[in-house]
Amino acid sequence: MLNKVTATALEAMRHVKDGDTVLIGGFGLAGQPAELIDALIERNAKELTIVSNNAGNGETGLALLLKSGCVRKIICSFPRQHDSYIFDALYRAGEIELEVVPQGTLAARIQAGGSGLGAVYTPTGYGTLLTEGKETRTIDGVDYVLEYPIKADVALIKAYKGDRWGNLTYRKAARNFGPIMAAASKHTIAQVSEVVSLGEIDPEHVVTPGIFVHEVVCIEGEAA
Amino acid sequence: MLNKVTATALEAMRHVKDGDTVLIGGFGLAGQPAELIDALIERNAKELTIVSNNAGNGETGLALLLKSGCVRKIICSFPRQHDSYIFDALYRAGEIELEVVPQGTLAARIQAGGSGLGAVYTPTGYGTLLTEGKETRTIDGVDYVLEYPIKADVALIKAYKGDRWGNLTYRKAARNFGPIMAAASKHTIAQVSEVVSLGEIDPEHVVTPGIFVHEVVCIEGEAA
Amino acid sequence: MSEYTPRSVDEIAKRVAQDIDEGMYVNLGIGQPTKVADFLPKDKDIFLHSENGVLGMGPAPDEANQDGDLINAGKQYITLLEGGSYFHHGDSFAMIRGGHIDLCVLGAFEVAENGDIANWFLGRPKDIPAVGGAMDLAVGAKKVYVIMDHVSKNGDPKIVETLNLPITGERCVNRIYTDLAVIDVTDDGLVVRDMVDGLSFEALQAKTGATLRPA
Amino acid sequence: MSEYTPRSVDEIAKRVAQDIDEGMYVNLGIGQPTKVADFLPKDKDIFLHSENGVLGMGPAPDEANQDGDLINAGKQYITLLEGGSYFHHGDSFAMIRGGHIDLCVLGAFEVAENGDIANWFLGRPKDIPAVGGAMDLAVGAKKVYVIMDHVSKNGDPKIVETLNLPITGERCVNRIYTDLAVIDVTDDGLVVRDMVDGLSFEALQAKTGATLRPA
Repeated sequence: MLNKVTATALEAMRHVKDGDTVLIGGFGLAGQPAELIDALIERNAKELTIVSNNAGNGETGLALLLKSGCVRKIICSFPRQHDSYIFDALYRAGEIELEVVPQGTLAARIQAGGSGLGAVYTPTGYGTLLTEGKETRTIDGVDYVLEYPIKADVALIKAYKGDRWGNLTYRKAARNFGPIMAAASKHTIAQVSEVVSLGEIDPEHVVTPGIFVHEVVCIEGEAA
Repeated sequence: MLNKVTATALEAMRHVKDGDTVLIGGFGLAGQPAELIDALIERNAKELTIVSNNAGNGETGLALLLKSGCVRKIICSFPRQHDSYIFDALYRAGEIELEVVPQGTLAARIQAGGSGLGAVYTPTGYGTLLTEGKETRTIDGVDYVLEYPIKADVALIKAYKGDRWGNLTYRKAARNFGPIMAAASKHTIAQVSEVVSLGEIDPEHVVTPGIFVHEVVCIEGEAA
Repeated sequence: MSEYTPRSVDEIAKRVAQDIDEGMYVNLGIGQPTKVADFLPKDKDIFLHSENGVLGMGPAPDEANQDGDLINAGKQYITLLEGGSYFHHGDSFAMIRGGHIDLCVLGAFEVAENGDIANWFLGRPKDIPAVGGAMDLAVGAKKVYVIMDHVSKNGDPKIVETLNLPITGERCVNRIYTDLAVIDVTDDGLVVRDMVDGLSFEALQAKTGATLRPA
Repeated sequence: MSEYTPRSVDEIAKRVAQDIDEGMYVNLGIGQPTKVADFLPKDKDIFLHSENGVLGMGPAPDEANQDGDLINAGKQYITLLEGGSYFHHGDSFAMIRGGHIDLCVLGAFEVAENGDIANWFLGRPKDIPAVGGAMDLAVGAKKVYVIMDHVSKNGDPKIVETLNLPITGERCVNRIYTDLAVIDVTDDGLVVRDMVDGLSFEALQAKTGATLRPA
């Protein structure tokens, strides 16, 4: 009997190594796997590259991870927020490397990583600072930029319900990057509000099939 | 009040023109929009390019469409089946053009069409007859073929439940190409077994959001 | 010089809302464009899309119904209409990049006469770059409308011959709504569709960094 | 020459099933590979994937429970296990092409000593080309096992130095299960893992179009 449910968030971090690329779900705080990030901080692996839409808020979650000194580089679409002062300070001090990627290109690169494409031509960002030096091509009269996949060692995502085979559902707009990050990572860890019996999630309603998920951690008292 | 529900399948075909590219959902008979295809035959537009996984079975649906003489070319992954004799005869008589595309490349090209990518590098088919003459590239030690998007004028798909905003669910493995074809077409027509009230499909369970669907046709007595 | 009153933020939003038809799929950018939602006709089905995976956004909830999992791209609490749906970021940007969004309304720092838009980065030494979905929306939406002040706080024109600031997207703006006028970007240049009462064409031209044409 | 009995279709399928571990995501090709499902241990969770958007396939239904919407890639009626799921073709081939399928078992016309496989098209003048998911599975699955007869009906070797038939995928086969032997494709060439009782290595080599090595 296969059981992907792992008892604690910290235990789930045992595979994270120095230098890993880690995808972290969430858009702002919605869908940010806060408890998994706390465990990643405790794991204390160094020189991580983090891929996430934002660069953390206030003094929680992703912001705390940056503060912990474990992160060498962050790839994101929108690092600057009203309460992203931890990132802002690290960036201005030259203590963290930043790669800004248009949000849809970030999604497309993650999807390419998960689906085995070698590269994709996207129209987004053509002619802008963010694609300087990148290969371009005009196809049917439209200008495109060649963008390469993002693949990761580990993904940390927040889902809603999960089962022992790793099937996941999400809650409202907290779905955001979860499903595509799960597919682009060698080892995907999902925190869920509830572990349900096999079959309790209708097969028509599974959003992330278990094939993309390696560990499920139940975070108590976190339900909506 | 916007209502995408169209009374009859034939009425939904009013936009189909000679020379159109038409995506038709289904894998074998599962998910094949038989009643919409019947209406397309009645519409009698000529010189169509059809994109579908197969090339029809027996004397129904897609096979009948081919027999009607409306189709100039078919793009598919698996034309030859035990009961695809209509296609087989047309092909051997040189009366239909065939483009065979690996099934995953067919999906990837349709997805590229729906998501605005200019082209994608896929490893599938590299070094084979099916990619002869296509541009290739080695990326990180893997050989890829450059494949271009498939975009269509019309898509005909079979869903399960639909509402007046065009939101759709599917039934089991009849989902197959429906969601990705809906997104790759200027005008998507979905046949459904049931039209439900707005909000009756849980927003978490919508598989194809209405933005990708232009007309919904209810086929009576077709429920599972 | 004649007397005129610039349009207020609400008046501009209302003016944009008048140009949105039933059945359109619309993405309203962060900030001033978000206000357009308040003026959309209640009796028409207009679909609001948010980059973070929401279609069919409804009005802001009262405090008791705020849900941290239900926010828009500006990270404000929202509601979902009956008939709305949730989806992941891949699908959300397929909608944008794939040309499925009929209209996007964006704020801007500058718009050039050829429709180039700058709205993501001022590029000053202390600035941290952050783009979000701006570049996707600029190139992906079928139509891009811009809301901005006609001139900067210093009085400099924000409608210009060529951009001074880092570009977001090339030749993508179709119409500009300012506190003074509504201007179409056409193949024949900038065409003034309407102006606030009491403002002369010449006065508007004087506040504009590119050549205007009357409609 | 010693006496031996070639493995039956069922025996080959059973032999393959022995090499499939709990927790593996497996795609079984159309035809003979589909038989492997019958010999998988019932007490282990092994996940069967079908290209047409099914994960967690169960055994064939009885006639009363056949459902036209629930078929496998070979268009046979199937069932779904508790914990299974449905998804669209884009996601299904993302699983394949993206390297998420641990093992694919395919039939083949020929396999070359470098792991090249030919299994989609005989290329005779009267043949109609049809590939389905074969090329995706060949390049995408983490491991590719082949089930085939050791020699053709004419007695020609099907394991060859270089393919005679149109290729499906380059250097992708990891192991070959024939009616006579199990052979690994390694960087050091073809290595015989086991043979049917009574067959000598020399006799096996004589029926093989490429050089074999003992394990």
